[in-house]
Amino acid sequence: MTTYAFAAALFTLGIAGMALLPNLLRKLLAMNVMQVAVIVFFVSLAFKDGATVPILGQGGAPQAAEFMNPLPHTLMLTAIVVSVSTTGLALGLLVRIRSRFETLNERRLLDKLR
Amino acid sequence: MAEGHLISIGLLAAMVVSAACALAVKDLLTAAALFGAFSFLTATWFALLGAVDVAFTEACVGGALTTILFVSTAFRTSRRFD
Amino acid sequence: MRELLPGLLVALPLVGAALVPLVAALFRRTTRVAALTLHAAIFAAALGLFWSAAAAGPIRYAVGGWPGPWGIELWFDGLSTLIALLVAGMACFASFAQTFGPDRDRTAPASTPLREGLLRGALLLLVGGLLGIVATRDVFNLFVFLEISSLAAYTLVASGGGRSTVAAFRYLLAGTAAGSLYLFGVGFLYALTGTLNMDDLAARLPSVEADAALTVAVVLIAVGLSIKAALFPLHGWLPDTYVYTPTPAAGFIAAVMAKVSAYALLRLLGEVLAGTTAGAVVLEIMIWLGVAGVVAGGVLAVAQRAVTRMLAWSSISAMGMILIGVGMGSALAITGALFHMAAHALAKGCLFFGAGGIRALEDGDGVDRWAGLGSRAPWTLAALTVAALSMIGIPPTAGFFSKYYLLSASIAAGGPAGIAAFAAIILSSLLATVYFLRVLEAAWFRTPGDAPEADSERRPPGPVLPRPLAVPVVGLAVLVLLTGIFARPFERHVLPDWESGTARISAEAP
Amino acid sequence: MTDIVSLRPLLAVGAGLAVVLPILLSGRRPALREAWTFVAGAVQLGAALSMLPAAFAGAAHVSPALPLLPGMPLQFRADPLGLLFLTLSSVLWLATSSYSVGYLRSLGLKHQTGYFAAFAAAVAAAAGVALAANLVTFLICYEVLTLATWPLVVHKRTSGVLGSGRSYLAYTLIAGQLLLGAVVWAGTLVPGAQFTPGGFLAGAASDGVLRVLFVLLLVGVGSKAAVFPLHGWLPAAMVAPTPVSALLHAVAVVKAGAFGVLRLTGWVFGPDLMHDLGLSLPLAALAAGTILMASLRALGEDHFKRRLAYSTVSQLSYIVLGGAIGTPLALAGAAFHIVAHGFLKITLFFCAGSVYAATGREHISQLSGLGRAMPFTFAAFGVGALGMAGIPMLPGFISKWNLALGALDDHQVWVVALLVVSGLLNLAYYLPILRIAVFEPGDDRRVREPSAWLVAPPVFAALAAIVLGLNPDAGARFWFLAESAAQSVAAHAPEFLTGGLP
Amino acid sequence: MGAPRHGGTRVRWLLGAAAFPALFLGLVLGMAELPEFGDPGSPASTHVSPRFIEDAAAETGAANMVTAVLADYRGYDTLGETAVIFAAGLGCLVILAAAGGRPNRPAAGMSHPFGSVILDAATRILVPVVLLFAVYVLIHGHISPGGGFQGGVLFGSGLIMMRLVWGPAHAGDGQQPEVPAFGPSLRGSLILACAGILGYAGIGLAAMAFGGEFLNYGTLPLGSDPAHVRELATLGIEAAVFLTVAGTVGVLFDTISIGMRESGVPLGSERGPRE
Repeated sequence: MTTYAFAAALFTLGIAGMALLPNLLRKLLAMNVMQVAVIVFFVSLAFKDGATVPILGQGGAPQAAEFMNPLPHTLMLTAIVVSVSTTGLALGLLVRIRSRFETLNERRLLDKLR
Repeated sequence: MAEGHLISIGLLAAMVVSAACALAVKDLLTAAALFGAFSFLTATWFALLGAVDVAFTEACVGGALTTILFVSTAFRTSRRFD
Repeated sequence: MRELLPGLLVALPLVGAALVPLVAALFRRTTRVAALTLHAAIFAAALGLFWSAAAAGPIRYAVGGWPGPWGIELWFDGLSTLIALLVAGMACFASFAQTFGPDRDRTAPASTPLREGLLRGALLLLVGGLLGIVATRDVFNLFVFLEISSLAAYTLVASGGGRSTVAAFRYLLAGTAAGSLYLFGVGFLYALTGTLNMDDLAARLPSVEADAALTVAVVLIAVGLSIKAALFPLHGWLPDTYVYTPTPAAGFIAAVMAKVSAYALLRLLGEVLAGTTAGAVVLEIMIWLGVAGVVAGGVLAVAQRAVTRMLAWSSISAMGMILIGVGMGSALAITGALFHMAAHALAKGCLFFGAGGIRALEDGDGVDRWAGLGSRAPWTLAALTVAALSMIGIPPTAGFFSKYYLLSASIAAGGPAGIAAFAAIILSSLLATVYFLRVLEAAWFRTPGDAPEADSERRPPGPVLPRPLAVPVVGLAVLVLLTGIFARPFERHVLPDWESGTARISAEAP
Repeated sequence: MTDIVSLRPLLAVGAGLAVVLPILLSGRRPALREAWTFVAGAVQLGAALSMLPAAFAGAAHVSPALPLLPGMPLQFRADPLGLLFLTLSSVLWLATSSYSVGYLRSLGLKHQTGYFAAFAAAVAAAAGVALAANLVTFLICYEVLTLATWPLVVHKRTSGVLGSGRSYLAYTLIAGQLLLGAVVWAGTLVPGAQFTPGGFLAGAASDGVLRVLFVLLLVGVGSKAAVFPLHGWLPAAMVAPTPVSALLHAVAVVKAGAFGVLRLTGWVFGPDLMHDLGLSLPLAALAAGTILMASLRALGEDHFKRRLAYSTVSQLSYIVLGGAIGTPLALAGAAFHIVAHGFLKITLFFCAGSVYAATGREHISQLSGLGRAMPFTFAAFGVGALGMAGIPMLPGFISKWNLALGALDDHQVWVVALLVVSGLLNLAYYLPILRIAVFEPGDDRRVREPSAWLVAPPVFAALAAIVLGLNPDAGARFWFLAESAAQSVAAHAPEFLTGGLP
Repeated sequence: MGAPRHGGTRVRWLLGAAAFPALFLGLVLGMAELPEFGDPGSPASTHVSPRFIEDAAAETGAANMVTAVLADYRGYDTLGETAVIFAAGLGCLVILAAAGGRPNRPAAGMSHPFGSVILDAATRILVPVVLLFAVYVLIHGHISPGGGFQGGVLFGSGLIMMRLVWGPAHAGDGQQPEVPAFGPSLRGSLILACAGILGYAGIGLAAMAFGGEFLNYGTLPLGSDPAHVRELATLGIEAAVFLTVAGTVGVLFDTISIGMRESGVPLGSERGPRE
């Protein structure tokens, strides 16, 4: 249960950072923390006591209890790639905004937009 | 590895602390570095939990690539958050 | 043929999204024809699927050969094929409009064959993402395609340069937060049931007793998708995004993006999670949020001076109406919601193509920019008038019938929510009357001369909209009229019969 | 009332609509454009007249049900009341079209193509309202009527005119949306919402709900019928060219509103349900208030057309009053008054238009001496004015007489007093116009009758009024239609109605 | 969720102080009822995943179950994933590189080589190893941890290392585009990325051509033993993913850090007009 709680803490930290931090780049960092939080949560679902890494060794026919659940791991590979893609695009946007408006502070940006 | 295992909790706590610091710090490069640390701590925790593939990916994709991109953005824009 | 179509529908957009930029990068020639044929092929696949789903019943397609909860399934019933048809159809118009490149739209950066190829690739990717959401029967797969469509949309929004980059970034933040909330909800559902397949979920959820966890899951999913569907309190990203997006992309995004998320909400809350108590409560709350959205959208639309921003707020009002229908859950309400989705997609797409084009060519977005356009381009303005009438809900157009269904559904639902919905829809039509007729009056009955600061020589003579935009505008207006005139056959044959179409709807529906 | 399934009702409604596109396309050839208008007018009148024999024999032509909404098809039914209104608007459309040709040519107004197209659409919508078989069809034609008349009202396109156009839209579209809500509500209470003589809502819901529904429906139709609180748009709409005012008052818009009130009281709620819910008296009082208020307001109005507008507001409330009383005689009188007011008011408007076309004067005080200069115009005006006051030998008298008898059947003696007072008021604001025009010395001699196109229609309308006055069943047997419509309603309201028909 | 209104910071912090603890508490309350961490009997461990564990090797011939699920059972997810990273590459190109992107401040450091002997020597040794390791990771994706994504990123980071140390090798004198010492130019990266997606979808469509569903490798005529066929096909799509990821990482780094533009003209030298 405590592992899940840490995931929830990271998630809340991320969402709070996104909403409250004034600088767009720091919002992006917070967004990444939020996405990592969800990944931590999924991976903690995959854990089985007394199970090993979900890669087949030389042993006999594999038993479900011996190995960890590979499905969340697969899902989280996708989630990590999604998070890096979004971050890459966002950084591209920020570079463009910075070169065009010379600031990444949200309030000053909104003033320039008005 | 019982759930209450010290290392797992310790790592999780370190992750939360590094994430919080990354968000709190004012300088972009320090933030990028702290975020890199946060990613690598997460990768270690994944490895601890047996998710080796995810750990591998998180290390090189989340840890290395994202940090490089953040640092290069720092060079493209300004080091201080305004 | 029936078993090839699902594969083609999801593969073609992704192949196109890679092919078109490749052709542009290698041969540096315009990719207009290639992109249009691809969109036509996708529309044909969607039409084929719609036809065979209507004729021979829903199609279950196990991608990769692995059926059921193990592999990922695609599911084409009346509902998903209808939305797929809407997306594919609007995509054809949007692709045609993309030739209204930056050379004509002074606000966007200069265009080169590579940039044009990339933008066409982004549109194909967006269509692929949306069709993926509509087709999938797997909740995690829905997340993946949600992200594809979102990333492609951020690109299209940001392609306007300058302010649209800021709007794109705020849309990115909102979209990613929505995606993560949704994923967190999926995590909860996976923890409780162990499966990601919607049918499997629907079967196993009633036996789950962990009510608190289930409620959290439902709330997370609902909030996530509501942000993407611009449901009222979570709509902050929409106005700037729709206003600053370049016209060809704005028409498409405004018409279908939010609706596909509304479809996902309907699929998940109306069907998969319908059995849970939390699901029913969230649907009830959604009605009230829809009501607030309808009213707020209308009031703020009246307050806007710029036409595109007014259209953006009227979209929020329309999404509120759709979600009222989804929230009520009765067969009549869902028919009304789907009918309104179709009518609004066509009309709003037409209006955005028109308003965006006029804003770009008359380089100004105020209502007075429309003064006197009626005399210069009667057919284009007649098309925009039909679309505006449909938004108000005047009889011959489709908007009237969708409002009729929603109104009768809200009376049938009764209770405080029903009465509030009824009043909100009536009020929103009144508000729509005010802000749309203001524009029409300027277009038809005001001469440019008495528009305050318009000096005539700055206004180029000749047609109001260039061909790449005029064709979608007129085409969509004709569709709005046809859907209106043939409303009953459209409702009986095209709209899915909600009861039989899907597993289960909330029990108390009349 | 047996139904004959035929396409004629569709033909009557479709004639106008079918012509809109050709008119728009033949913009550059005015002769062809007007030809289209007259063709449509002739077709609509022909269709109306062809359906009359069936109505006389007690049958009704019904169009096949076109699919529209679940349980509510788009259907047109030529029952006596509908035919009465349809025939009236067809006849007057022809008269107004010929008048418009002359009027627009003499004043050289721009945008004539749009004008004729909108005119055709408006009359087609009015025909739709007349023949609508259920509430939804009625609502659809009603909204199309509003939109079709909007371009006509703002024809001159100056900012002042646009302002009054906006007020016109504000009243009618807001009422339209409320009507939409009410129609949907009624549609869910009674699936189909088919107009049935004697009403179909009896017992459909609790009294409270029915009363709210009645108020919503009344506001919906009442705004077009210019009932007291909602009449503001009518005087403001006088900025439109005269033929449009004629259309608004006599041919389509306001008539559609009054017709709607009759449908509401006779065919949706029905007289006995109205009495059970205690709605008759308040409605009658509202109508009475409108009659008196509008007449007083007309007294003080110097603008010629605005005085006629207020007279219309008061005259229409006779129809509302008839509907409220609900006895067969009152209903027959009200139905006939649609026709009477149609012919008389269009005469007055044509005269006002001729005066404006010939002299450009719009105010009553400027009319001195015109009587002698334009004898035919003012002779027709005299007939119209007297008819309005209810002088015997003119149609106005017949409808007021029956209204009075109907009221007495229901022991409403105050109605008779009201009719007498309003008759006097009519004289009070019409006769001065004649006095100024005929007896006061005119200042210039050069004024002559305007072109034949502008003189013939008022004279024709005045003559028709006189003929109708003498024999209400002349021509299209309007009185028989009014009477059989009232009888069909009475047949379903047995006990409280004592008065029989003469 | 977008930027809060223009209100003072106090309002935003107050709002935050109330809403976010509530979010955290809600999540924790929900999590309390989830199956216990690591419980082998939890629904997740007993319902769908046992088949992946027990039959993955037999059905798909992949020792690494995660890669089996990634590439075969849920291959459609991975196609979507590849499309996501392709979308990011496309986006950065549109926003930064293709014609529109005229950064008017010279990029500090990144575009000029570091040029120190030690770094130069270290890079000469390290880069080949990294690139080789990347290919190894790709090839052994279905046996040991790793696969298309990890390989692609490693390959990309090898390229980035070169760009960092040696910088774009011969800075074009304005006319002919800068071509980095090794590795694709922007256009080359884009072509690489497109090729990856086309490869992946191509394999899927090939499966349809041979009568199976989309991405159903079993129908491909690559041999008799179905598990072996699926293993080869998995390698095929992993290679396709490798291409796309490598290409996109190249695009991301070039556009964001070096600010290379479509025409490859050295940036920062001319002052682009402010659009």
